[in-house]
Amino acid sequence: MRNETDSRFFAAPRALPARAPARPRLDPRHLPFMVTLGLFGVMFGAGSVAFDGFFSLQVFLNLFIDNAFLLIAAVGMTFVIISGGIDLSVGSVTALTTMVLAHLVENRGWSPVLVIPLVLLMGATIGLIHGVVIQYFSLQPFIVTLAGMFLARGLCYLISVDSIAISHPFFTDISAIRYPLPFETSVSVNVVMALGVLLGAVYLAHSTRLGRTLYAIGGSEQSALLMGLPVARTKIFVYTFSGFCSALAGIAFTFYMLSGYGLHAQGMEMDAIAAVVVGGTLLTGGAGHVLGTLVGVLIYGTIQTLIMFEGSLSSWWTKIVIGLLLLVFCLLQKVLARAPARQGSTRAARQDTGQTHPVSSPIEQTAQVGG
Amino acid sequence: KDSIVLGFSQVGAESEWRTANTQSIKEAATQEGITLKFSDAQQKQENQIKAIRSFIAQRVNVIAFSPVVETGWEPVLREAKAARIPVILTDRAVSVKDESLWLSFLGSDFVEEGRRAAKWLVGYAPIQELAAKGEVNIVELQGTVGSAPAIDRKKGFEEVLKDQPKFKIIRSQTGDFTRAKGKEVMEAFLKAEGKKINVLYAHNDDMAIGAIQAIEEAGLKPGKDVIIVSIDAVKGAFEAMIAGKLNCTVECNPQLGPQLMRLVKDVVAGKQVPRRIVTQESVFPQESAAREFPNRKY
Amino acid sequence: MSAATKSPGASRASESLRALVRGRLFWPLVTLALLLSFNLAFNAHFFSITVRDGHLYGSLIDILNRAAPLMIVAMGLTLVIATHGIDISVGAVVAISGAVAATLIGGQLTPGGGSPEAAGHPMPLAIIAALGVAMALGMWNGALISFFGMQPIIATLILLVAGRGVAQLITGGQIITIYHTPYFFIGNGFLAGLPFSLFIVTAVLLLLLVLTRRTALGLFIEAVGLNPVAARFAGVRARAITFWAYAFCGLCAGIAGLIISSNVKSADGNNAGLLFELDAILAVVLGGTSLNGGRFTLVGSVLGALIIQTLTTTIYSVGVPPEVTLVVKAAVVFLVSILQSDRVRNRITSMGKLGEAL
Amino acid sequence: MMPTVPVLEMRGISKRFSGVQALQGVDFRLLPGEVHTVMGQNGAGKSTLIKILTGVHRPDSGRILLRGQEIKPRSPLEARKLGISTVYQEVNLCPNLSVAENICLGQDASETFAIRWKQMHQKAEALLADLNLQLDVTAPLSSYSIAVQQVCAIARALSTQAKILILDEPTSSLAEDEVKMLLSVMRKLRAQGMAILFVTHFLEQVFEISDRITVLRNGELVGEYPVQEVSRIELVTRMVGREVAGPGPGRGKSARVPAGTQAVVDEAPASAEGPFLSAEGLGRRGSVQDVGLEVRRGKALGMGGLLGSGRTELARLLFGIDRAEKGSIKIEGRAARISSPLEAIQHGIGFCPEDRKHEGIVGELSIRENILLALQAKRGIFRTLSRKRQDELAAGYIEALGIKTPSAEKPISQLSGGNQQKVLLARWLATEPRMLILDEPTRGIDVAAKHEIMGKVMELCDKGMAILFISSEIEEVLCYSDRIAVMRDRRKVSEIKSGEADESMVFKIIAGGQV
Ligand SMILES: Nc1ncnc2c1ncn2[C@@H]1O[C@H](COP(=O)(O)OP(=O)(O)OP(=O)(O)O)[C@@H](O)[C@H]1O
Ligand SMILES: Nc1ncnc2c1ncn2[C@@H]1O[C@H](COP(=O)(O)OP(=O)(O)OP(=O)(O)O)[C@@H](O)[C@H]1O
Ligand SMILES: [Mg+2]
Ligand SMILES: [Mg+2]
Repeated sequence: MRNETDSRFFAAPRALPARAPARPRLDPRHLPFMVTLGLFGVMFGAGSVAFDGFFSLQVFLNLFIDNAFLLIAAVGMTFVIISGGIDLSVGSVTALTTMVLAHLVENRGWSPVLVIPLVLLMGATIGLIHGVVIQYFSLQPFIVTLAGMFLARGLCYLISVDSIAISHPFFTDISAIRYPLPFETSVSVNVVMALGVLLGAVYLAHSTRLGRTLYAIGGSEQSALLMGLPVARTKIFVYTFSGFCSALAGIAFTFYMLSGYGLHAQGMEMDAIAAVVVGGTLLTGGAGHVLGTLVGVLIYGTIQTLIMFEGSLSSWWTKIVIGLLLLVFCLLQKVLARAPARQGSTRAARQDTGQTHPVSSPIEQTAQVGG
Repeated sequence: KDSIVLGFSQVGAESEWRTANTQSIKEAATQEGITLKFSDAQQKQENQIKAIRSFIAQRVNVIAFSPVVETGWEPVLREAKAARIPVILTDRAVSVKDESLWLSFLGSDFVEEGRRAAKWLVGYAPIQELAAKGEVNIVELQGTVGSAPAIDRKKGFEEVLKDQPKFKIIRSQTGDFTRAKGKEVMEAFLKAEGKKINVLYAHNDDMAIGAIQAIEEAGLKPGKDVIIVSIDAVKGAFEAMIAGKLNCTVECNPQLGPQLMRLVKDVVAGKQVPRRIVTQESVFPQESAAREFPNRKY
Repeated sequence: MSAATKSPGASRASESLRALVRGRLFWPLVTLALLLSFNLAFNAHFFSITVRDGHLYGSLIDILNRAAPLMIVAMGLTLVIATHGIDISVGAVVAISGAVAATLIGGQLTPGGGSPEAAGHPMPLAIIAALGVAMALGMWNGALISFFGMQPIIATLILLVAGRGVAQLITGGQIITIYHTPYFFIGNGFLAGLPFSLFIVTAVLLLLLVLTRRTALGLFIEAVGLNPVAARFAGVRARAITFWAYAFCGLCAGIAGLIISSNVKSADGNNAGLLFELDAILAVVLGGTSLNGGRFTLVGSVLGALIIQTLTTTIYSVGVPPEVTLVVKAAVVFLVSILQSDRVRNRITSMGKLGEAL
Repeated sequence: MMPTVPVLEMRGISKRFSGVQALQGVDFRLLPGEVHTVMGQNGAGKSTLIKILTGVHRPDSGRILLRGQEIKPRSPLEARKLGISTVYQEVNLCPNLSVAENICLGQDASETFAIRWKQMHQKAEALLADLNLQLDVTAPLSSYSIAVQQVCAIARALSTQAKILILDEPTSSLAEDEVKMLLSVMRKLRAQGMAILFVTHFLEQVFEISDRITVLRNGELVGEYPVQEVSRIELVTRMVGREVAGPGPGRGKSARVPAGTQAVVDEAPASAEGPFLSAEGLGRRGSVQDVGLEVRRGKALGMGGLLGSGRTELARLLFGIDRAEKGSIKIEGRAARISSPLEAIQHGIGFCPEDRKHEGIVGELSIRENILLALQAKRGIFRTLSRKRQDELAAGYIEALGIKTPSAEKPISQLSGGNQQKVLLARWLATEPRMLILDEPTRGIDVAAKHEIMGKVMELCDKGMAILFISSEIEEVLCYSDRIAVMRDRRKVSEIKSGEADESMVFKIIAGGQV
C-alpha cells in the first residue's frame, strides 16, 4: 500500500541539524558496557599482578565454573529487571529445586530423567504464578516475589530440614565431567549449560519481538500498552522465564554440590540483582544488555577470588573490602562512562546515554493515561 | 625453609563462638609459624567450595575447613585429592562416599552436646523432684532452621528424653541463635504457656541469655522458676550462672587452633594422624561457674 | 447497574462507602484486626493486659514494644521509598549504631567486686555518637545516590555488605554485653505504664508528620518520587531532597539500633538487624506506599510494621512449628497483598453497593 | 458520492469516571474514505471516545460496530488487530527504545522470531521520509524533541495496513511544514479508502481536510455536520455553546490593535529602563551557539524556527536547566548566574515546558498541588501557604483558566490534555513571575480557551511582565509578540519587529531564504 518513491511529497526530506562535534568511533550507547568490560579486565589484571597463581586460564575458567548457577539465575533476573520488575524468589526457588531433586531421586528413587523436567516445570510454574498474580491483581513484584521467596524456602523445610546428599550415578557422573580445554584446563557441564542459556537469552532479548517488547515495557508500561504491544503476556512470560532459570540454576547447583538443602543459595537473589545491575542494567527497567549480566557475574566472582587469594582478611574485613571494591568499581563505571557526555547535561546526557543512564532519564508515570 | 601454607575456609562470623574459633586458629597459626590463608564463606557452602578451589589454585600445603553442611563436598574434594593436597575437617564432618577424600576430623559432636544437656537435666535434683510429682514441661529454643547444630542438638536432646515419659517438650521454636530472637520467642512462650514452663533448653547460650531477660520481665525467676540449660559455655553464660540465672551450660569448645596446627604439622611431616580427634569438652553446672569464669577467654 | 441509573442519594452513600474502603489505611487496619482476632481464637488471654511492677504487661504490649524498631525504620524508609528509592542497608546501620553505643558505654562485670553500672563513656555521648554515625551513613548513601547518580539498590547494597563488616569490626565479632543500667531504659523502660520505646515511635511519627504535612517537604518528596524531571523544572531541589531522605532513614535505623541493643542489653554486630531491610520494606508496602515512589503514608507504614510483628508473635504464640513458619508467612503476605489490590477492593466495594441496593 | 455504510459505528456510548461524566450517550459514525474530525472544548470527551474505541477504557454502556459486527475491544492490541491504528494525544511511545523500534515494533508479524534490524531501520527511515523527516533512527527516542516524537508516533500509526486511522491532536506540536506533510499524507490515505478519525483544535486544518465534523460538548453529542454546511463561527459556537470573541488584544500586525499605537507602546518603556533579561553570546556544546537576546518588561518576544532549530534548548539555558558554557546573562542590568531552575525562579523567571508529560505535570499529584508546586519551591520548604489559601489559589486558577474538573483534588493525570496544559500555565502564573518563558503554551488548548488564556497572559504582559513566547504557529507568534527572533540551526539568525512582518516574510527567514 505504501510506495516509497512516489509518496515523497517534497523533493528531499529535511535532515535535522547535524549533531554536536564528532565523537569517537565507538557508539556511545555501548560505552557503559565497554567500560564495564574494561574495568573487569583491569580488575583481573590487578589480581594477576598482586597474587601468584592468579593469572591463569584455570582461575579465569573457575569464575565460570563457580558462578554458572549464579549466571543462569541472573539471566532470568535480567529479563525481569529490564521489564521493570524484580524477582526475589530466585534463591529460594533454586534451593527448592535442589531439595525436590534430591528428595525424589534419593529418597523416592525416581529417575533423574523424569525428575529434571519435573523441577523445571515446577520452577516455571512458580514463576507463572508470580506473573499472573502481579499482572492480574496489578500488585508490586517486590511483594509478590517476596511471598514466593518465603514460600519456596518454607517448602524446602517441609521436605526436610536436613540436607540430602545425592549419590545417584547420573548426578555424580555429570558433575565429574570436565570438558578439556587447551593448557590443561577444563570446564564443567554447568558452564556449557550457563553459556547456552546466556546465548539463548541474548537472542531472545535482542532479536525477537518478545525481547524488544520487554524493553518497551521497562521504558514505559503505559506506552507499551497503548502501542498495542502484548504487555500482559510478556510480563507473565518474564516471571515464568525467571522461575525456569531459577530451577535450571537449581539443577546446576545440584551438579555443583551433589546435595539438596533448604539453606542452599541463601541470598542468591541479592547476588543476582547485584550482578545484573553492575552489568549496566537499570533497576528502573528498560535499559541494559544481557551480556552485561555476564560481565557483572564475572566481576562479582573476581571480587570474591581476589579476596580468597588475599587470604589474610578477617571475616569483617572481607565484607568491608567486598563493599569497597564494589564501590570503587561502580564509581569508576559512572565516571568513565559519563566522561564524553559530561558536556551535555540533562538532555544531552539523555541523548548520549539515554539507554543506559537512569538518573537523567525521565521516570515514566505509569498511571498517566496521557490526555 | 618455606613455611607451611594452610588454607582454611571458615563458615562465617555468624556467632561469638565462630569468632572465637577463628581467632584461636589465627593465633595458633602465628604462634606455630604457619602461613594461614583464611577465607570467610559468609555462611554459604558455594563460597566454601570456591575457596577450596582457590586454595588448590594457590597450591597450599594443607586445606582445612569447617563445613557448613555435611553434604555436597564430593566434587571439590576430589579435585583436592587430584592435586594431592591433604584435607582436614574441623568442627563437623562431611558425608562423602569416598572416605579417602579427607584425612582427619577434628571437632566436637553436636549430637553428643544435645545428649549431655538432656542427661544433666534428667539428673538435676530439683527436676527429679518435679518429675516425681508430675510432668516436666520443657520449651526449646532452636537454632537456625536447617543448620547443623540446630538439627543435631535437637536430635541428641530428644534421643535421651525418649525414654523419659515425664519429660515433655511443649513448645519448640527457632530463635536463630541470637539474643534478640531468643528473648522475643520466650516472651511469646511465656504469654502462651504462662507458669506451666519448667525448663528451658536453648541451643546456644545467647538465646538463653535473651530468654532470661524475658523470664525476668514476666516476673519469674530464671534458674529457679524456670530451669535453664544451654550449650556453648561462652563467657556470658558464666556471668548468668554466677548470678544464679542459668543452671547449666554444655561446653562446645571453639579453641581448636593449637590442636589443628599440631595436626597440620604432623600431616606435612608425613606422620600418621588419627582419623577422628574429639576436642576436650565438659559440662558446667551452676556451682562450677565462679571457679571456671576466670579461665574463660571468650 | 451504572451509577447514572441510581438515585443521587444512593450514589452519594455508595461513594462515601467507597471513599472509606479506598482510604489508604482501611485495609492495613482490617488486616491487623483480622490477625489479632485470629489470635484470640487460639488464646483467650491474648488481649488480656495486666499491671505488673507498675506497668502494663501482656501480648499486645509485647507486640507494640517489639515492633518499635521496625516502625521507626519503616518510617524512615517510607521517605526514601517515596522518592522512588530504596535503602537495603538499614539492617547494617542498626547493627553499627548498636555496636557504637555499646562499645562506648562498655562496662565490665568483675565478679565479686566493682560496679557493674560503670559506664566507659557518658551515656548521652554514646547515644549521640551512635546516632551521628548512623546519620552519617545515611548521608553517605544519599551522597552516592543523589550526587553521584548511583542506583539506590547498589549504593545501599555496598553499605549492606560493608556495614555489617564495620559492625563486626567494632565489636570484634563478639557480642558486647552492656552493664550500664540506665541505658536499658531506652528499650526496656516504661513511662506512664507504657514501653518507653513507644514514646520514641510517637515522637518520630509526630516529627515526621509535622515535617511532611505542615511544611512543603511532603509535597516535594512526592513530586520528586513521581517525576523528578518535572519537579526540578518547577524549582524543587530534587537532589537535596533525596539526599536528606536517605540521611533521615539512616538516623531512623540508628534509633532502632539503640532500642534493639538496649532491649537485649548487648550489641551483636553479627546478627543485629539481619534481614531487617526486608521486613522494613514489607512494612512500608503493606502500609500502602508504592515502591514506585510518590504518595506515601507514614501511619500506614507504622501499621505495616505492626502487622508484621503481630504475624510473628502469632506464629510464636500459636505454636507453628519452625519448619512451617515460612509457609505461613508466605500465605499471609500473599493474602494480605491480594486483599489490598485494587481488583479485589473494587469487587468488595461493588458487593457493598449491591447490598445497599437491596 | 460517499458510501453510506459506515465502517465504524459507535452507539449510545457512555462513560463515567469517578466524579465526571466523560461521555453521555454519544453516537459516532465513521465512513470509509472520509476524514472525520471530532471537535470539542478541552475535556469534552474526544480522547475518551477514542480510548473506548481502542479498548483502553471499557464503556459503561453503548455498542461499537465494526462493519456491522459488534466488537468489544479490551486492549489496544485487540483494536490494532481489528485494523484500527491510533496516535494518542500524548506521545505514547517508549523513550528508551530507538526511533525505529518505536515505529516498527509489533507492527509486522514476520518479525516475531527474528527482527531484521536493517529492514526495520530502512522501513522507519522511509516512513519518516514520507513525513519529511530524516534522522538517525537508531538513536533513542528520548534524544529528540517532543515534536519529533510526535512525528514518530504518526509514522508508527502509518506503518501498518489499517482500515481505520485515529489521530488525536497529532499536530499540536508540529510546525507548518510538518502539518502540511501530514495533511497530504492523510489525503492520500483517504483516496485509498481509509477512514480517518481526526482530532484537532486548529480550525484551518479542520476546514482544509475534513469531510465531516462531529462536535462534542461536555461529553454529549452536539451534532454531526458535513464540512460544507458549517462556518467557523458556527462551529465554535456549537462547541462552546455560546458566542466567542476572536483573538483578544494582540500585539503584532495581525492583531486588531492599530499598528501606530503599538509602535508608541513599543518604544516608551524600552528607553525608560533596560531590558529585564539580556543574554549575550550564549552557547553550549551540542546545543545553541552564540545567541544574544533581550527580553523587556511589558514586552513579548516571540521565537520562530523550524523543528529542532534550538528554541527549546535556548529556553533551557535561560532557565538554568542546562548550564551555558559561553556567554553571559544579565538580569535587570546585573550579571546573573543561573545554574538551576530554582535560581531562575528566584530571579522571577518562569518556564512552561513543551513536553508536558515528562517535564511538566506530576501525574499523581492533585491539580492543587501541581499548581502550587513552583510557588512553594520559590517560597521554600517552611513558608507554606495555609490550606485555605491553597484552595483559594487553586479554585481561582481553575475558574480563571476554565479548567474543567469536578474538584481541585483530582490527580492531574485524570484531566484531559488541554486542561493539563492550563494547570501548568496556572503553576507559573501563581509564582507571579517577572518574566515568563512559554514553550508551546497553547499545545492542545481549544480555540476558545486559547484566546482567553493568551489574553490573560497579554494582560499580565501589559502590566509589566516580560514574555518569551515560543510557538510553532507563526500566526500565533505574530499575533502575540512585539518582536520576533528567528532561530535556525541552533543560532539566532534574525530579529524583527512583529509589526513590520507578515507571515510569509517570517516563513522566508525561518526557511533560510534571507537573513
Ligand atoms: N482516567 C480518567 N479518570 C478520570 N477522569 C478522566 C480520565 N480520563 C479522562 N477523564 C475526564 O473525562 C473528561 C473528558 O476527557 P477527554 O480526555 O476525553 O477530553 P478531550 O476532549 O480529549 O479534551 P482535550 O481537548 O483537552 O484533549 C475530562 O473531564 C477528564 O477529566
Ligand atoms: N541531528 C540531530 N540528531 C539528533 N537530535 C537532533 C538533531 N537535530 C536536532 N535534534 C533535536 O532537536 C533538538 C534541538 O532543538 P529544540 O528542541 O530546541 O528545538 P525547537 O526549536 O524547540 O523545535 P521543536 O521543539 O519544534 O522540535 C535537540 O534536543 C535534539 O533532540
Ligand atoms: Mg484529548
Ligand atoms: Mg521546542
